[in-house]
Amino acid sequence: MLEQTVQYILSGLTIGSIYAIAAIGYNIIYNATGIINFAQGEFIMVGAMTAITLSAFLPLPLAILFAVIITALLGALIEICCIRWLDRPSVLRMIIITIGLSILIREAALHIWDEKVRSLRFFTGNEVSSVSVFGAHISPQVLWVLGICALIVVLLNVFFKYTLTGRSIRACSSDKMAASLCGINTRNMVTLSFMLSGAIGALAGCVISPITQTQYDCGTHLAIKGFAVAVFGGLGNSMAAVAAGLIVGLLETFSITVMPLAYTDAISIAILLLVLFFRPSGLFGNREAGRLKEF
Amino acid sequence: MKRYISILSLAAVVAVIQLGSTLCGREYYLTQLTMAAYYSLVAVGLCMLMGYAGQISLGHAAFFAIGGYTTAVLTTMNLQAHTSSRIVSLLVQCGLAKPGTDLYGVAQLSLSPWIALGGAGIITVVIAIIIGIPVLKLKGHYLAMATLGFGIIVYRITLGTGLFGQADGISGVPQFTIVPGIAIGGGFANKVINYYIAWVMVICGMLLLLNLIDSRVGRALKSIHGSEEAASAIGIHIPRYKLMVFIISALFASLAGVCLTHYNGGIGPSEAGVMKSVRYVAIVAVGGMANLWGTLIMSVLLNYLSLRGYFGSYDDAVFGAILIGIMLFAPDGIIKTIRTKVEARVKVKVRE
Amino acid sequence: MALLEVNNLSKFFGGLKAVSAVSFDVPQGNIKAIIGPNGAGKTTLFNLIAGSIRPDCGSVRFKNSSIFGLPPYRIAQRGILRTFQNIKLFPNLSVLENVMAGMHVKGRAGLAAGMLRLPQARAEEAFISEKAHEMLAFFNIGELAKRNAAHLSFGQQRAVEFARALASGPALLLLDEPAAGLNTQETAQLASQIAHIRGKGVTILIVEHDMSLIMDISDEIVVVSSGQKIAEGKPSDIQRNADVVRVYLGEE
Amino acid sequence: MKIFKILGVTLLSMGMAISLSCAKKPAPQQVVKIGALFSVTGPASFLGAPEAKTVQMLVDQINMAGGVKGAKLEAVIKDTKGDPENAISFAKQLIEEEKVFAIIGPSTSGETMKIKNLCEEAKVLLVSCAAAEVIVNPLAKYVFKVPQKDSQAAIKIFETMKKMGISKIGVVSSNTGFGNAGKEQLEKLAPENSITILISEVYDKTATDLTGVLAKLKSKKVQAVVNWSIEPAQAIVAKNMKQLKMGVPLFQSHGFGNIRYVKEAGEAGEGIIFPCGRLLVADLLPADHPQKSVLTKYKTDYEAKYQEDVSTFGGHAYDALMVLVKSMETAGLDKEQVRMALENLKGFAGTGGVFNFSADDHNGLGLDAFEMLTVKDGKFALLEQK
Amino acid sequence: MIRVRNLESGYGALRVLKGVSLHVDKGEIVTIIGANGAGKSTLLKTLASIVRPRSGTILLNRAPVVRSSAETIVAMGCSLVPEGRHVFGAMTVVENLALGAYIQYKRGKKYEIEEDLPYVFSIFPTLLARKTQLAGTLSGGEQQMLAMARALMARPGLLMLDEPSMGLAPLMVKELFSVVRRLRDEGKTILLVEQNAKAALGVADRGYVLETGRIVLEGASRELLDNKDVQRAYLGKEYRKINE
Repeated sequence: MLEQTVQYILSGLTIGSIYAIAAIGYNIIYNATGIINFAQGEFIMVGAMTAITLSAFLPLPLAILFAVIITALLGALIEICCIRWLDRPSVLRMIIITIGLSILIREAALHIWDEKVRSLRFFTGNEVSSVSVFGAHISPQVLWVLGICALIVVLLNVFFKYTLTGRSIRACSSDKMAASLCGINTRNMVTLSFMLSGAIGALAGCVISPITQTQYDCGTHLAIKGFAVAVFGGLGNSMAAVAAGLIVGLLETFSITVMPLAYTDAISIAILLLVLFFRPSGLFGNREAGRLKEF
Repeated sequence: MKRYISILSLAAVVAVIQLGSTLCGREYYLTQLTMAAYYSLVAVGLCMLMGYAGQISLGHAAFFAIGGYTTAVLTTMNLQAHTSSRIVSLLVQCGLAKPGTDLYGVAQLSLSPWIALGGAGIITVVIAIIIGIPVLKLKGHYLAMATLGFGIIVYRITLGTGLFGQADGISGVPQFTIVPGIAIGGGFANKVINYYIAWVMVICGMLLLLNLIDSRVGRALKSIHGSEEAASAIGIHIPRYKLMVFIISALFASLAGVCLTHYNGGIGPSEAGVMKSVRYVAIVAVGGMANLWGTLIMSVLLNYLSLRGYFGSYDDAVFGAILIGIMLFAPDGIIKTIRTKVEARVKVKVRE
Repeated sequence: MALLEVNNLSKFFGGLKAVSAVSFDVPQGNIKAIIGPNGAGKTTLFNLIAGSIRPDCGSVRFKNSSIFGLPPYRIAQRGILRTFQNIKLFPNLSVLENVMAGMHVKGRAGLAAGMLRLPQARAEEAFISEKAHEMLAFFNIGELAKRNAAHLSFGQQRAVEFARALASGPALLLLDEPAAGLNTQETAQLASQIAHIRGKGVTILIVEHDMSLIMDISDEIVVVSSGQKIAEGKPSDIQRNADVVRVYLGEE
Repeated sequence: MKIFKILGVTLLSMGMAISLSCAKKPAPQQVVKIGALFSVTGPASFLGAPEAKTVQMLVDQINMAGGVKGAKLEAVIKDTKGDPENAISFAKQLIEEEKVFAIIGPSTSGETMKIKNLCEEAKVLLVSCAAAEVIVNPLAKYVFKVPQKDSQAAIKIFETMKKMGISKIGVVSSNTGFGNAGKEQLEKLAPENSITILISEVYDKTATDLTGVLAKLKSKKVQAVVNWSIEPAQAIVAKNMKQLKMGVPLFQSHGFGNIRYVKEAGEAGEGIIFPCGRLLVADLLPADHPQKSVLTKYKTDYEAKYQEDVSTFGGHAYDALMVLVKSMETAGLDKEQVRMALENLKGFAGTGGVFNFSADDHNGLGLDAFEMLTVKDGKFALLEQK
Repeated sequence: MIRVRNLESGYGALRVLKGVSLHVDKGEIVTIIGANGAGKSTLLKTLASIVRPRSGTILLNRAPVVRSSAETIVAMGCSLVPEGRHVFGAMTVVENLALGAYIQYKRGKKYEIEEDLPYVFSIFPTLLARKTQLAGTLSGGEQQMLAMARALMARPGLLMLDEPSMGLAPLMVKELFSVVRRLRDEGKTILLVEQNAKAALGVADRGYVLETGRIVLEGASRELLDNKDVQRAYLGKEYRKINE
């Protein structure tokens, strides 16, 4: 019984941390621009696909590094072409633009790669290796996912708290006018945040690819879940997104014990909606703190 | 009279296209035009909600599916085994259930599509109210998320439930006889009739919506879009009107779902998919948001081309590109932008 | 008897007293002004009466029945209409439609009537449209009827907003800084318009910082500072009031 | 008034479009059009893409060799994206507009069921590439299918299990048409094969991690797991089972028929047992096997042309087209004659097996169409029965 | 320091500034006074390039800056403390100050920043005590001080203050103006916008009176303080008939 519970918890944490990374990507861009970038899922897909292609002739770490860089550049390209020059676009317009981008990237990926499922090599071990934790068994790749998720969170915190650039991005999200009055080029900070979320997406894509495999349309599912988790935690709050992601992951795994698996998605989204109806600011979005902290 | 000129000319166009295609022996164009017409019904309904009342819905395909699946389930249910039940015999007596045989000679006793239509209407309204009341309180991204979520839930339910045929959907939906001789669906022979049924519905729908936007309620809806604060300051009860327009657009989608399901003889879960919802939003955006005519024209055009497979495997890519292009360069919709450009040029020439 | 009675009205934001225990009356047919320096709470007070902010305690009575805590649309239905400091027209409607929308509470045509253009709805529509044209003529902007409201000059927008607020024939009109952004000549025009409106028997409560306008048109003035009423009286008294002078010009 | 103008323009352009297409010359007579509906893109693209490629390749080959009865073949391939409504629209287009001789495809059962009645009414032959039994049961005069039956795959699996002494199993399947149909057959046929299904779970086709549900199976102490799905979940199930150290054999459906999946599963794929047509083990067949030459040729041609591994799905398209061509060769270019010929086609060796159609059997494959395969050293191998 | 000619500016259909000309010389404190809505804040925002002017010229240290971005203006040594403070509420006091020194970091002047920090703390001792507190939790007056301190961290040649006394308790206002005086004594150039006319004119060398987007009066502070028109601008005394 204990063994099974631990197994569920680990399984839930794996799924949850994948959602959490996707949600963090949303939050970075949302904080800098107030935009929800529906193409976030595609960053994950493009990152993984690029890494898989590159890994054919590059060592794995280098392939991942280049994939991260390329995806970050893609993020910058998107921002420069489609976001930067718009004059105070409405929310509706931005939602539609980013949805369009997501469709376009996905279809481009279909024609660049093809419809086949691919996956990156396992970072350590292979398909059958597993690590035993309290009698439950998990793939070492799961540890990589959890580790990199944690690492991303820690690094982001350090970046936003202690570096000048990180602080500048935070300043832009907190008060754009005041930020530019401090001499910060707010537009470049927005581009930077797109690059950052592209890079994080790509890294996430690479680390989960051995477990989940990658296909041209795998981004959509992750994008929807990531968005839901970001809203669930309270838009803009990355730490809350991690917590919300893990909660959703655990919820989904444990819902298997009582409900048919086919409804997992419907259940988790229904719960998210209920949260949204009763706490529109999200699970951890405190209204008082929200006023103080648009971040 | 003046206000009906556009509607009358639409009717004329519809008739001319039919006559032209029949004369040329190319009646098969009507098939896709019929399907496009039903999808357009969803689009103009959504246009009312998004363009005029300013409430985004990323889950409108769900209402289409609710209509389609309701009628599909009810009319394909074989009551033959329950003939002894009192309700069933009562239905037969009232003419609401008809015995017959299917294509393979199996005896069928199926409910009349009229019951299905009524059922679909009621279910749609009930669901629209249940969903609409909490959802319409939300704004911006939260509203988008909530409607998207609703769409996904409906999609998952159609995909996961045996009653709805799971991934295969439901097929073998009978035709919908409106009056003897006029039926939605049926074989290849009914092409022209189906074409006219669909377009009469679109024309009626357009007429109702065009009337609505010029009425007191329509103005209230537009005011809400313009400024919620000012709208409530002139005495408009915002939640009530938002819900009203949500129900109307849901009903349009649901009706289209019922009709298209009968026309196609079946429905599959892809009709409830997120991509479909996004497509409807795309069409409304391309049409120019608060522009019923623009939405109708773009919807017929794009759906027609797409249903004929002109875009091949680039279908979704074309929609994505159109979405981005329009939103970046012509957020007022393609027709309005072209018109303003042309008018500006004409003005310059006149001045010269 | 007073049309509007405000008693001990208070509003707190967190720990901050935005409005504390303000009381005053607006007699029928009068023009009453609320003035005060920036951040004194006059806009909050205004919004409390209009219903866009829910008051914490006190009472607001209109025509002898309480409107305390009602949502804005209910207050509008009772006959209190307002304008906005930064003009909130419906940019997606024409000028005429803006004014017609203002008569929402006067109409009763429902959804079905509108969609089917039933005779009753058509008659109502004709009536409303005629009234709206009258309203536009009253403000000398009849020729703008077909124009899109978003494309007007600032002064014209102000006039349309007035027409919209007045279209339904309110008993009390709340004006939120109507002279903001107007030049001297336009302000003068505004003054005569307000006088004109009063001539139609509409009671007016106005929040404004253009002193010259206020002194000219109002019957009585309430001065607020730091959320409290510090003076109330006729314009000439207010100008002489030491407290008021101190609040406005600052202490040395 | 502007609306009026716009409508005028639309009217004009539509009229022009119609008259332009009216002017199009009718196609030369010696061309036989074969309609093909495949979901080349979309969620079922792993079926549709190889199918479309196969048809294109075969049609080219046949035309190079002089066509069928002196007529050239033309494949009109439409991408349905897996949406039934597209399938319906395209089917009508193919029937009425292109006046196709026959239709092959669609790739999925849902789509096939939507157009089954259409083809029946229009008297156009439909040779489906989808697996579900309902396609040919109830029997429609003009509707055939070439993939092996799910029920036979299930029976094959159960037979193997009995030999291995397994009686208590767990079933997982994906929420696709393929998964649902398989699950249904397994549950239906288990009792008569004295197999007990302890637990049956359906997962989403986009699922990324199945350790949760497999842990549930593990706790029920099943003796074997049957997974009935299509990629990518097939590899995930295999990996997760190994990671959980479940230590029971994994049976897959005939959907596992692509060496890519084995590569995906890597070491976890070792020992998977599944029923399949012989396409994947063509080189292991004895030289005198009736399918040997067909399979080897198709396999080498396809792999040479497209630089990718052949899959059983592409094989379905091969069978669909070739049974048609075979019937046309015997019966000529009359639709009704070809239909009769197809019903009487016997002993035709395709990729899926040896087809013996009849008036009651529009599938034409028997239990012997399946071979039990397993994975050994990253390759398919015939299962050695103890 | 800064020279403005015929500046016109506004938002959308609204014209707020209708041809404003003024200048501030080095080492001067100049104040702009006027009633609410006269266009004082718009003027400062236009000078800081937050609002784009429609026409007119702005010369900052003799260089035209009409098309420059807000960042460039800051880099050229002209900092604005906006109305309503606009501190970064979710950041600590120190983080706010560090961001104020953003362009100093960009110039690589780490050493100067280390000097500046104690300097601003010496001007605003309360901030030192609240160094690690989140700016959003400070009182209004403390936030105003933080906003000023933040602007000072950029070592601006010209400091523009927009209504620093707004919404503050009288004691706080007094303290603030003593800071302004101190800055003047240290030789800073300051452009001060205030509605508290007496206090503003008390510290300023010269003043302008802005009314409905136009400068209606200018002169030395002493003269303005005694001017009747100043009182009229505020209290509407001796209202003249406009229609005449």
